[in-house]
Amino acid sequence: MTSTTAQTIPTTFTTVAPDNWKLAIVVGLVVSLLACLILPPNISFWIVGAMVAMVAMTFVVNAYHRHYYGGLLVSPAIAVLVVMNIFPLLWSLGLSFFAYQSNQQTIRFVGLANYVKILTDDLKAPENWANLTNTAMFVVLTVTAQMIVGFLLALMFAKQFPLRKYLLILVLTPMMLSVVAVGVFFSNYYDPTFGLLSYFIRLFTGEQFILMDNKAGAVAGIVFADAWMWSPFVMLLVLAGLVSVPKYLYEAAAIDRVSGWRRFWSITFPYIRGLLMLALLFRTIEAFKMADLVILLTKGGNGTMTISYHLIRIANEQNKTSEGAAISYVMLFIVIVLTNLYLYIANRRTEGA
Amino acid sequence: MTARTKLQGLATAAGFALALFVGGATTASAEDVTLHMAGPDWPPMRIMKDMFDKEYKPASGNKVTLDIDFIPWPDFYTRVNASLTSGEKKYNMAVSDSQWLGAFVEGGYFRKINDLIDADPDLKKAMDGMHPKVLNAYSTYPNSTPNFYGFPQFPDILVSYARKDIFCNDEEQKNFKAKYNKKLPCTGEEFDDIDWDLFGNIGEFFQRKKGDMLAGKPADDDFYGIAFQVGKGYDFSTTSVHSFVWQAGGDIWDETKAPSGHAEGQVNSDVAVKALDHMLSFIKYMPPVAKTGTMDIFKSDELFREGKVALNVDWVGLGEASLDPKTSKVSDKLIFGKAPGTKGADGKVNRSSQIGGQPFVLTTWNTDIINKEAVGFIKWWLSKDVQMEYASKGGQSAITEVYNDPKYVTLRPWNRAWASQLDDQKDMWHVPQFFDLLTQQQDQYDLAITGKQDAKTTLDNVAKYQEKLLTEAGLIK
Amino acid sequence: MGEATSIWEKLGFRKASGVSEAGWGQTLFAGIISLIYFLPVLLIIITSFKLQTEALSIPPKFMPTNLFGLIPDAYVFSPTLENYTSVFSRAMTSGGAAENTGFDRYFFNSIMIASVSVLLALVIGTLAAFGFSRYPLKGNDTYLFVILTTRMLPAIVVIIPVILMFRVTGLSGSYLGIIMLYTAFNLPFTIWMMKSFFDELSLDVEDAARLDGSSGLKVFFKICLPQVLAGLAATFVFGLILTWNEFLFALLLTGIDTRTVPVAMSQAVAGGGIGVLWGLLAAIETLFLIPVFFVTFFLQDHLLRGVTFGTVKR
Amino acid sequence: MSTIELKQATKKYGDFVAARDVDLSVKKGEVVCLLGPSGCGKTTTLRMIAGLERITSGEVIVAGQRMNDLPPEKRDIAMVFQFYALYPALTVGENIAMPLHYEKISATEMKARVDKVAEILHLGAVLNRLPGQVSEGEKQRVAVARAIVRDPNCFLFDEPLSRLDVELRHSMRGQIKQVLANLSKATVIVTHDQLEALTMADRIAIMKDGIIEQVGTPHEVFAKPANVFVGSFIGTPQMNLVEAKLSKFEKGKASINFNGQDIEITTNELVGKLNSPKITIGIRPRAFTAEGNASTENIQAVAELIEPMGAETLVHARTKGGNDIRVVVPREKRVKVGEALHLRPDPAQTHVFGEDGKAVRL
Repeated sequence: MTSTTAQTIPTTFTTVAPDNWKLAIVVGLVVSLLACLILPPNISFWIVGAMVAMVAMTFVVNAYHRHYYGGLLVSPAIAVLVVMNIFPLLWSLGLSFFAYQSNQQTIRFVGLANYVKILTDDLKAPENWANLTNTAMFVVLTVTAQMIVGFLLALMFAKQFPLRKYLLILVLTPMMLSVVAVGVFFSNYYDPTFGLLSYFIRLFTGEQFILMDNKAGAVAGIVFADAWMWSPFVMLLVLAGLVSVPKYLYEAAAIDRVSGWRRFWSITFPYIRGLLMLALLFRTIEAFKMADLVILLTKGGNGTMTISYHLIRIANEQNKTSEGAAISYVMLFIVIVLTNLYLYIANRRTEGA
Repeated sequence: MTARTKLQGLATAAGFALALFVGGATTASAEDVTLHMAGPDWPPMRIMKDMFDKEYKPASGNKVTLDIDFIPWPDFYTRVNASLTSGEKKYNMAVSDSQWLGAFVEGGYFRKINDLIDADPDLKKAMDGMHPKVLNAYSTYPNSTPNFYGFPQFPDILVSYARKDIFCNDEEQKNFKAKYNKKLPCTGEEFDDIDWDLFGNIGEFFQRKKGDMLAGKPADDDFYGIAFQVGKGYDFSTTSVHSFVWQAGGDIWDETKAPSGHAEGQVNSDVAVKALDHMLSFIKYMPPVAKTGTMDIFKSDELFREGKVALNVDWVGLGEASLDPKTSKVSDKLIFGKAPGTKGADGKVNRSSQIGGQPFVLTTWNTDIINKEAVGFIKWWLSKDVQMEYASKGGQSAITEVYNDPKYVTLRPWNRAWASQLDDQKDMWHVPQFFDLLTQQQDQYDLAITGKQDAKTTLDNVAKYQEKLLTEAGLIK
Repeated sequence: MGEATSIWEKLGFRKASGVSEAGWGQTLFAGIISLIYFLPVLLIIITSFKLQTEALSIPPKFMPTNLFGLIPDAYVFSPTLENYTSVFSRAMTSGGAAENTGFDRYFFNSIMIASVSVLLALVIGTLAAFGFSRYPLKGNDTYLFVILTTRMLPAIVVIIPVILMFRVTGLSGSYLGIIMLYTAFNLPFTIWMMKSFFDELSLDVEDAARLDGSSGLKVFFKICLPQVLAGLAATFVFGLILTWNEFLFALLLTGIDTRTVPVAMSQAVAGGGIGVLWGLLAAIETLFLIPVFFVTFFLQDHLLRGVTFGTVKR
Repeated sequence: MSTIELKQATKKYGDFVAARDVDLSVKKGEVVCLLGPSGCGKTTTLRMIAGLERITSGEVIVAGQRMNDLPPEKRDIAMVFQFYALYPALTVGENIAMPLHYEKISATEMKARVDKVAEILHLGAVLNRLPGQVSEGEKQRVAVARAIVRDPNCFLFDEPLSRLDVELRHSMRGQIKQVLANLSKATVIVTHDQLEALTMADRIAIMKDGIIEQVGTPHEVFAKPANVFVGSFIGTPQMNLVEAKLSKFEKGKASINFNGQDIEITTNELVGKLNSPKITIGIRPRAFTAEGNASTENIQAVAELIEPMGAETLVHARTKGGNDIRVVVPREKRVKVGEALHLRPDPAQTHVFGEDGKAVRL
């Protein structure tokens, strides 16, 4: 790694200096937290804003003092993320410790009560648990389907052949569609009276075919639509890996009489492993958030209710902001554990190899 | 509260200075008044806006603009709810389902209008001239108390949509008579008398496979007798279930009896269980999509317009599409009648039904001048001539002297059935827990509709949940 | 002797010269698979030329012409452009002249908001990615992961604070607000992608340039950036696709003037008191597909050349 | 039987002919270098032998078997690639073991063979590292190890030493030569470095524009270049090639008009029988003797640039007629810039090329 010649100005943690960002962060966090707890939102907003500005200032000054370009380069992104993403996230994290309904203008600190409620309440906990199980099922099924289909499609397009460019864009199209259109049109394709699926099956059975009247069918319908829409995403990443394998490695493998299977694992796979990981990571994150297709295809019926759709109902329709925030942070915890597990396994492999 | 408002004002001012693009703020001067309104993007709203722009002359002499944020129906609640609850204060007026009143009144977003009514005799007259059931449903919170909030925008009622070519076919008439010893209805008046038994007969009778004879011709596709809403989305099964329960003499948890009324024992009474079973018994005659739990008001309407169903029960608000040959294959073959009812032991048919449609309301942060101009606009809107014109263009009016006008029933083919059912209309809940109550029972009904659970278990689950929820909320003691 | 190769060659799956090329046989195979994959989209496009009453016909009407009597009439529809005109103008129910639906504005908004925010995210994110790649902080991976976690929560959770923030700052309904939000929305992916690209670059040239006294910025612009142009193109396309169809923030934070197509689109789904307007919805979706389709098509080569990061170092 | 034979082997890419009618045979235990400038078709020829390029016409025979239509994996050939083509995700040991999987031998035997090869090439210490973690020289040895771990029909090397620095290159040349000597297989090495070819090859095939210009032992191609190209390509400093006119041939002596200066050179009989007087004279820089006085048997020139090369000195001189010639003189002979030189070419090392560029030789 290149290192810039850093003239570090010795500051201890407690020194009040314009470039002591560590102190600024701690002070900023404490003040913001207090402000959020004590003051109404519209005042605490400005206080938190001022704190963010203060921390940002210290970073910039610090970076400037140390000729530390990394800090300067990163700061615009961090600023945008803090203001637009992290701040609202922390806000809703804070709300999860309150009894707060967005349509009522009262707020009360309740500690962990919301978490206790969603995890143990005799009416709510089983529902949340069932929704979480369904979500897990969708994550496993959709992500697996996307990885397999995307991978096979990528293999198909890995070689150069005439018109490849034009065929490839056809396969990429589904992910450019709006989810609303995909959901609405797939519900039409699955419709027993008007749907193509029913039409084709009826040619053989003579009966209208009802796909979505049982859990297996409803899940299959949703997974199919989702996998159809997002497999191209996986394909594109895998394909990029496949085409980046130098041709001479395959030539060497031919000379070395390496079998197809071994050639794939020893030569091709290492080139797509990182990309598969990225695809897996992003698709898993998105799959946890799956709600749109469920709403459009089944409204959560037939055992297809997901935690994310449940969250929309809780937080939007019923305005139970705090309860929604608590559920979503439990969900976030699960996603973080899972993605870290992915990354841990992936990193261990890379280092071990 | 006031200190907060002041700060919010300051904050907004700072926001002005910061951002170049500023939207949605109300600027009111003596001459120019803009009324910002949230409304669904559909014909009744567009007609209202069109009439306002072309015809409304404010008595005050101010220049009044009605700025409607047309929002597509499917996302209307999400948008309005987010705007109101976030404190955005963007709208001066908003269309609201009547059931949303409680949540937004309790939250302090919808303005109580008793003082405005009392201060303005004309407005009072207009409100008094409204059908009492509609007024209760659209305007009162708590339900049926003299606390007023809303004005009717589009009063919607369930009616029967039937196919003339099918029902009036001689062959079918003859065969039906032979099979059930009943007259197959053929005119609007005959449909007005329809009860669920006859409705069920029709459902059974008109189930045809592709190629079977239907009204003298081989059917080009599978055909079904009946359809009504039994979907999982929004209130698409609750509407039907409530009507069945009310007509059978049962009841839902009655908010007007709070806090002494209970859900347990009421919601899951034997009568209610029987009523739900009665409703479920019709699903087998409906197009197969009903079994998936997605038979909503739009699906049954679409099936009807595509000519797959003989008889559909749906809102009049969806009627225009049936009349338009561009969107309907049956536009020239329509009969409209009252929605079916339940024949009691005394031989009388009970047609109690869930009311649809929407009121519009004023919000609490409006300035006096905004309120003044809003009232001016509302008085104009509720006046007889304007309502009559609105009805002639495709709206509905709950003003007595309008719908009693002999001309009224001729304006739209369903108006006769519409007006004659006003007395039968009821509303479910206005309490803030509306969505909580609704989604839970929609989920439960869906289990029953898709055959996962029997009626008794379903209503027991609903009752148990409602009892707990409402007890916690202090509405049951 | 040599049959193993010849058969495949004769079928065109493998060209004699070169290991990674295939012939027309592969085109045929991939063509069939691609068309099947594309079929649902094709049906949407076909539907956009159908009248409402023909859109749901069974058997499906999929041909715009009977090809001189080759196709039975049951499968033939009469193509119309009416859906496309009614995307932009609608007849008033109460009579009078047709009025503008505002969709021209919505298309402009979508294009403007998506492209500006994706480009902005690209600029900010690329700078940050360079920073993360070349000047790693202590616990660099943790920061990167935290950035990623901002994508993990459903949008509905953060919507209340965001709306409030927008109201307080007056950003509600403005272009600036939604663009900044989308920029933040795109940053995690941009940073992760671009960092991986920078990680892949050889450091030799950069170090040489630094020794020659070039400043960090000069190294970035003159040496690093040109090498990752393909990566920028790839990230742009991914970002565009993800932003193009964003719905919830757009619904809640845009006004009637800044509304985007995905929000307005639901008007064709049970919006106007009629169920789904199949032809209209299909026409909106088809029109909405065109810009992103062509951007992807023209940047396709970069997509394939570009996304080669995080893999193997030689 | 380890032999390679190419008969009229031709490779075309559309209209472009990469290799034309290549005839080459390599005996068991023989090392043949394909030498030529870049783009001359030497790598194409190698790849035709390996099966990485399909041959357009002609025949490829390896170990007595016609291989035209066989894919590389069926030809049983070992090859070292120019950029080594090491599998980046596998350790050095796994890389070397890769060709052995085909033979379905036990893990112990595989390890034994890998270890043996690693010992020969001094790779024991890096067997568990990834290719990205070893030095350039080690990578090169891994590539060689991967080739010789097998017992193939023959060996092919594509520019094996091009990525190494001078010192490494020198030592690797020796090592490879030694290894190949022990293996006793037909071997083809592609290189553009004549020193490499001269030191490692039993025979050298010099290619240009897809055609083999000359095949011969290192001594042959140096001492008896078949044509102007071979003459100029082999040998450093480069052979002096001067266009001249044959005015008369008498008694084994040719009188040549050397750009304004007439000189007499002793040469062979065939020169007298040339149809055209236009010839090219090729004289190696070391084949001059500096004489005290001008005569008809030496070339008059003026030293223009002096380049000391250590043991010898390279002098760039300009003839009267304006030709530049390179002369190597012993270190002791101090030549100054501007000094007049009288250079007498050694008749035995003076090559006469006819108008068609071919050497005129008995």
